Amino acid sequence: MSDEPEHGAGTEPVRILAPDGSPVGDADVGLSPEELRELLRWMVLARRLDRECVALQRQGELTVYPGFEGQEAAQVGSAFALGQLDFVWPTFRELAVALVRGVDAVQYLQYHRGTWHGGPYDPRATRFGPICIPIATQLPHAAGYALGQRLDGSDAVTMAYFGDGSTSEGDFHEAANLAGVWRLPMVLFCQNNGWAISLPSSEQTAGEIWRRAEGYGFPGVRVDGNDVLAVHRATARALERARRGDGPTLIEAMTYRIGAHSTADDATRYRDDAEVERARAADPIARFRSWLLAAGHADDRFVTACEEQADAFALEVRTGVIATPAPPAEWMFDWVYADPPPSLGRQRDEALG
Amino acid sequence: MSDEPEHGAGTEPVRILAPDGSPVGDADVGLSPEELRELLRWMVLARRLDRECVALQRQGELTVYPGFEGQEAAQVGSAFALGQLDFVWPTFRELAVALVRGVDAVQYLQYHRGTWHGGPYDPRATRFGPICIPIATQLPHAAGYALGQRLDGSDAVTMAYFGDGSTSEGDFHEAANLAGVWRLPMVLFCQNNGWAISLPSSEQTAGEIWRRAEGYGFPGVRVDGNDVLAVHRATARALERARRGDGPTLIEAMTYRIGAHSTADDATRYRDDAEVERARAADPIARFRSWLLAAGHADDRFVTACEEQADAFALEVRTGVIATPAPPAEWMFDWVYADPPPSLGRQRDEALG
Amino acid sequence: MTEWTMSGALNRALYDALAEDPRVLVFGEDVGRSGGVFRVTDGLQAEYGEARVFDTPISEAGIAGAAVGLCFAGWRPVVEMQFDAFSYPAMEQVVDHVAKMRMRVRGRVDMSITLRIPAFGGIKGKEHHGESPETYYAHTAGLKVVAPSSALDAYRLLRQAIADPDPVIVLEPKARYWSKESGELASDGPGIGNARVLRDGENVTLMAWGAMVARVLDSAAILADEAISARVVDLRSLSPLDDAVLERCARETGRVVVVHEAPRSVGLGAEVAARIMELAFDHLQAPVARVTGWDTPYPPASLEQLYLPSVERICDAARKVVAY
Amino acid sequence: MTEWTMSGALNRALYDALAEDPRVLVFGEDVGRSGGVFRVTDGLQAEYGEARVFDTPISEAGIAGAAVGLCFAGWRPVVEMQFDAFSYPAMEQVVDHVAKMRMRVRGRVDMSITLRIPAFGGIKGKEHHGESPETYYAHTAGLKVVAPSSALDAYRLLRQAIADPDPVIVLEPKARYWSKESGELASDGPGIGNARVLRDGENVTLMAWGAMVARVLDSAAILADEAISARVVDLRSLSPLDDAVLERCARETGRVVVVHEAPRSVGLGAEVAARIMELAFDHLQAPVARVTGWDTPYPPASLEQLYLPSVERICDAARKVVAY
Ligand SMILES: Cc1ncc(C[n+]2csc(CCOP(=O)(O)OP(=O)(O)O)c2C)c(N)n1
Ligand SMILES: Cc1ncc(C[n+]2csc(CCOP(=O)(O)OP(=O)(O)O)c2C)c(N)n1
Ligand SMILES: [Mg+2]
Ligand SMILES: [Mg+2]
Repeated sequence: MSDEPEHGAGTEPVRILAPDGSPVGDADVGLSPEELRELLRWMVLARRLDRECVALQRQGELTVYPGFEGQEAAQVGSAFALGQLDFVWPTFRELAVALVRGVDAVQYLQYHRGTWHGGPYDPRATRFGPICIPIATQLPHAAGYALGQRLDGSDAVTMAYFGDGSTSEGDFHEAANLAGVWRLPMVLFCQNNGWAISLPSSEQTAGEIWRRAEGYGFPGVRVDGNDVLAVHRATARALERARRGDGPTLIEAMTYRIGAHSTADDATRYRDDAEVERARAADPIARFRSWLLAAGHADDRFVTACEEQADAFALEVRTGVIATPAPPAEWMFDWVYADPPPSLGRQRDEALG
Repeated sequence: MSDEPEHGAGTEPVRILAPDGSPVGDADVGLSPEELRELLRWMVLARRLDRECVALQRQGELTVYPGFEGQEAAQVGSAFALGQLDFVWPTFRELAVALVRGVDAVQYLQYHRGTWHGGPYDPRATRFGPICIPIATQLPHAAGYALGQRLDGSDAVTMAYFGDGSTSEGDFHEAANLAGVWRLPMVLFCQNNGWAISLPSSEQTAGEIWRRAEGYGFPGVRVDGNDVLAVHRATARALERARRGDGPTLIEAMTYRIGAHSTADDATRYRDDAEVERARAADPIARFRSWLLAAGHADDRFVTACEEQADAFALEVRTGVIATPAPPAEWMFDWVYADPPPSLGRQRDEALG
Repeated sequence: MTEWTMSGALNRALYDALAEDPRVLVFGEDVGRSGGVFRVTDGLQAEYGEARVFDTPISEAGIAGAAVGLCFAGWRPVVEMQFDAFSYPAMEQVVDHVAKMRMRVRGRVDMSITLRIPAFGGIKGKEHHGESPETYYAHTAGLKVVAPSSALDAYRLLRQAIADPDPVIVLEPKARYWSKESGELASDGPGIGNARVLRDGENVTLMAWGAMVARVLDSAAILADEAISARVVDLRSLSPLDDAVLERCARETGRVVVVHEAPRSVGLGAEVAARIMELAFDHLQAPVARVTGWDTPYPPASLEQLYLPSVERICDAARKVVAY
Repeated sequence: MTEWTMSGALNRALYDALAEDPRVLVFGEDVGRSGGVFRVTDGLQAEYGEARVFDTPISEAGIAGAAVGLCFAGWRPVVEMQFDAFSYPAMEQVVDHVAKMRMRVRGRVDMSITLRIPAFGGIKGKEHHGESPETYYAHTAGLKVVAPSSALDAYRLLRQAIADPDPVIVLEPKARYWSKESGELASDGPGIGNARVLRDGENVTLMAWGAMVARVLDSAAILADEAISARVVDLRSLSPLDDAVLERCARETGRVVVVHEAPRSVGLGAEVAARIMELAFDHLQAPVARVTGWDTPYPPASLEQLYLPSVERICDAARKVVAY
């Protein structure tokens, strides 16, 4: 398999599976049948958990929750291509990536439960950075991390996720430029899910996001983000390229945010149901499942087993989340500084009584 | 004359005059012989004044001064294309643009004399914005101004100047994206003078600056910034395009900063004399003068007159600058608010005794 | 008499300002089609069109900078930063240009920018959604900063901010968006620069702004039961501060507690305390007490009530100051 | 005994830190090849190579953000922001991430970032080259902020900042870069968090930091001729402040003048005054006086000496406080 990105393929996203699951490109992306089944399993698991989280929020067990239904292929396909030592810098919507990386879901969800900011999991152990809310600010972190890894002679690659809306921020630009000029071992993975809260991507920018790469001196590629095989292949190539020392790649995965921006958002205020229905018809899980079955890599029993496993997993996570108490009050003080000033100690005493 | 930018002309900058002054493209850029002579006159004037400013600084009459020798064609060629109502947002290095716009040089130089920040001249009357130091921050101002002009139904165009180094800042990016998505009547004019203080443009970005435009959904063009005719034509086309409502253009004018970054900078610490000598050989004034004489649009007498006029002008400016006193102390207080709070009044009394 | 939520009153202020002055523009992230994450801009685009009320890309620096340019073109931009912490990317534009531009151009251009920022904590928000940025802005010369505590005053302050020729940061206490107040909306009354005495009292003055005003009022009620008569001052104008009210209350009650959500160190409470010392030193019976957020990042939702000044902490401080 | 300029001492601190700890990196705009606009990084790239000492594009947010990522990879970034105002574009990264990240990851990653910023005024600089940004940083929980006043202490504080596991903002008084001090460089001695009493005195304490320390010392000498014995405290650690020294000096002299270049309102002087009131109210003989920059933008070069606290203003304030 060539590891050159399908650079310059143009506005039409790279695609392997048509929306109905029929192959339109070379479906051999270098994965074994077992690995292919894993892709489906992760996607089913992720969607099931995502829906559970929405329910948990409705029941008051989570604070605002940002769902990712519709983006399973983009997240799972890309995350599955990562090596053990590669490091992910996520936004707030990459729960599926976290799962694939092995981040404990209950720990991850403490962020949304309002029991800890950022990284209740260990970001260095999981190689999955803290959840990041300020738009695009994780991208310079990724650039710095990639530089640090290279200085250590590691061939690990740094993967940064971000949304279409994030590309309008200065931090996106500064990080992309650093990645280019320092030829960093880094993949910039944009999930263009059509919307940034209420702003459609057509009003976010007049350009095409993948084309930005050229201006920074590295390749960009647009893939069908609902085609898990295409996403996987594009990511694998970009990772290889970076590992080889040839620098960054910008991947724009065209996908869709089926749900609202978050559980606090009412998407009917700004978009048509018809658009959502069209997106549902292009469901990434159905597409891949249909191909997987047709290609004989899985059977109905496997699909059923995935779903049962997902149900069990969701229940387990639910139980874990509900059992998570508020953190000890003193943590508000104890983690601020490695070496806390005496005045903070006095405030601590004042607060804890 | 077509008013499409020579978009996609590629890495090789658009050029009309070769460094020796011989025409390599269509030299009819729509200017009359008189206007062509004006171009030379402004360039000679600007260089003479620039050198006078360096001298004034050495004599303690100006604080740090950022010279622009070598960039006369980029500045004069572009400024000369502007219409009366078009508005310029400069950096700190656009003295030649200011001259062409009719900004009073003594007023302009009060900035560098340390007697007033920003705009001692009236930016609305001169349609030349306040001198701007924080890199790239003038670009969002230009975008907002362009939007405001369009809302008023004006066909005036907003012109923003910036350097190669400025393109690494988030503000450049955010403004460019706004320009694109709002299709603003705006020209983004980059003087790539090879250096940002001590950083060569090759270490500023791995991309080509003119190529950035495509990622924002508008055309970009690279011109020989030492070829005043090429600069003028590219700018005129971009202005026309914007005036017509077709949105922004990014122009990258390839030029060279012959002097140090400023009078406080010692360029020998980071660059070779040989490079500077090569650049001197491509002098924009000599190039254009030689063509102008060869084409019969001017004669030696005109050239001599220009130089004499420039000497006289420099002397006049020198006298004016030296005569400029420190501003009244109360101005430190009186211009902060239209409606100053009483506490500031008390500080004013305290300060003025 | 109509009952107004603060969100509704702010919405109405924008509506009225847009109607009165054709040079007013409203823009920011999600303010148009969706009407803003707190509905403060609801319906404005439908009424005034996409030219005057519009959504922007996610570019806070670009937005603030564009507002500066719009002022040069003679417009009055009313800009929303979606949440407190999301105003930080615009800090360079605000500090270097919004605040300084009028001085730079010697008053030839008014920086008539209103920067609306849903601010402060208390809504169990995600991180970066509970910050109290007033110190950053109130320390920056050239800006004015206000923070309303009630619906009617929110209307008044926002109208005044928009009408003001100088840049005004309006910190809207998001925890109070749905609080209600009855009365007629009016833009006259106490202006920017004026504090308001909301409750009279003799033994101690409690000073606060934004969402803390409600807590301070609750505290005063409790203290009254203990025969401590607490005066309550809503500072509302954080820059400029109302020196006259600071001085008068400090002199008259001799004891002051200042309450805010921001971290204590170099919080605005320090300025209030320092000024009171300057203005009324000989009348002070006790040091000005500060009840504030801690010198820590704003904590996760489950700890926020331990971070925010509680009625208990406020009452305790008042008791100590009175007993001093 | 060697004579050191502050610039030279800082250069030496970087040199020694790079030598001692192979995880230290130095980067920023123009710090490599050219050695920095104030020569503080002169020769470092030649000695330690381009991998450890390097120039960056003009991207302050990107630089600060990259420093955060480098910490995750186990490095200790020492970053230069070229001038005070040019640290503002990085404000979001500094406030949201540099300051908060250690808490977010529960101490699993040290934010061992040193942010060097040539700061304060007094060099007849262009606009945006004379700002005093300490309020913004000292108010931000999670950061430490220091500002040396002399060459030897600059060496000490910079070494300590680099060794500190927490993020430290080092505000280098650019007006004092060429000031000289004789002695041996040492990184031990008063640490971050400690103020230094530079001159003893009984009638009043003058407190300052950075370039104002020299003016305060000059003032103390003048006051001595008038039989006013002024103690001089170099605060040096702006966050955390040295409460013990504040309290002791306020108690012992009963009168305090705090001096800074930043605008008065919500300047760090307000915090100093408020703390002193809290710590030593009963010992105060006069309100803490503030001699500061005005609540205006930093003015053009020709007016800057009217803006900066002068020896006259400092002496006047001291006399008034003593006569109070
Ligand atoms: C600096 C900053 N500005 C604004 C916000 C508020 N905000 C949260 S999510 C969001 C939209 C993000 O859009 P996109 O990058 O496309 O990601 P998506 O939500 O679609 O996954 C906005 C504006 C923020 N978090 N940070
Ligand atoms: C935000 C900001 N960061 C850093 C600086 C310091 N600085 C002044 S000029 C300059 C280089 C600018 O390079 P370029 O944009 O190429 O313009 P040129 O100086 O070459 O005209 C730098 C880094 C600044 N003025 N503003
Ligand atoms: Mg999106
Ligand atoms: Mg340049």
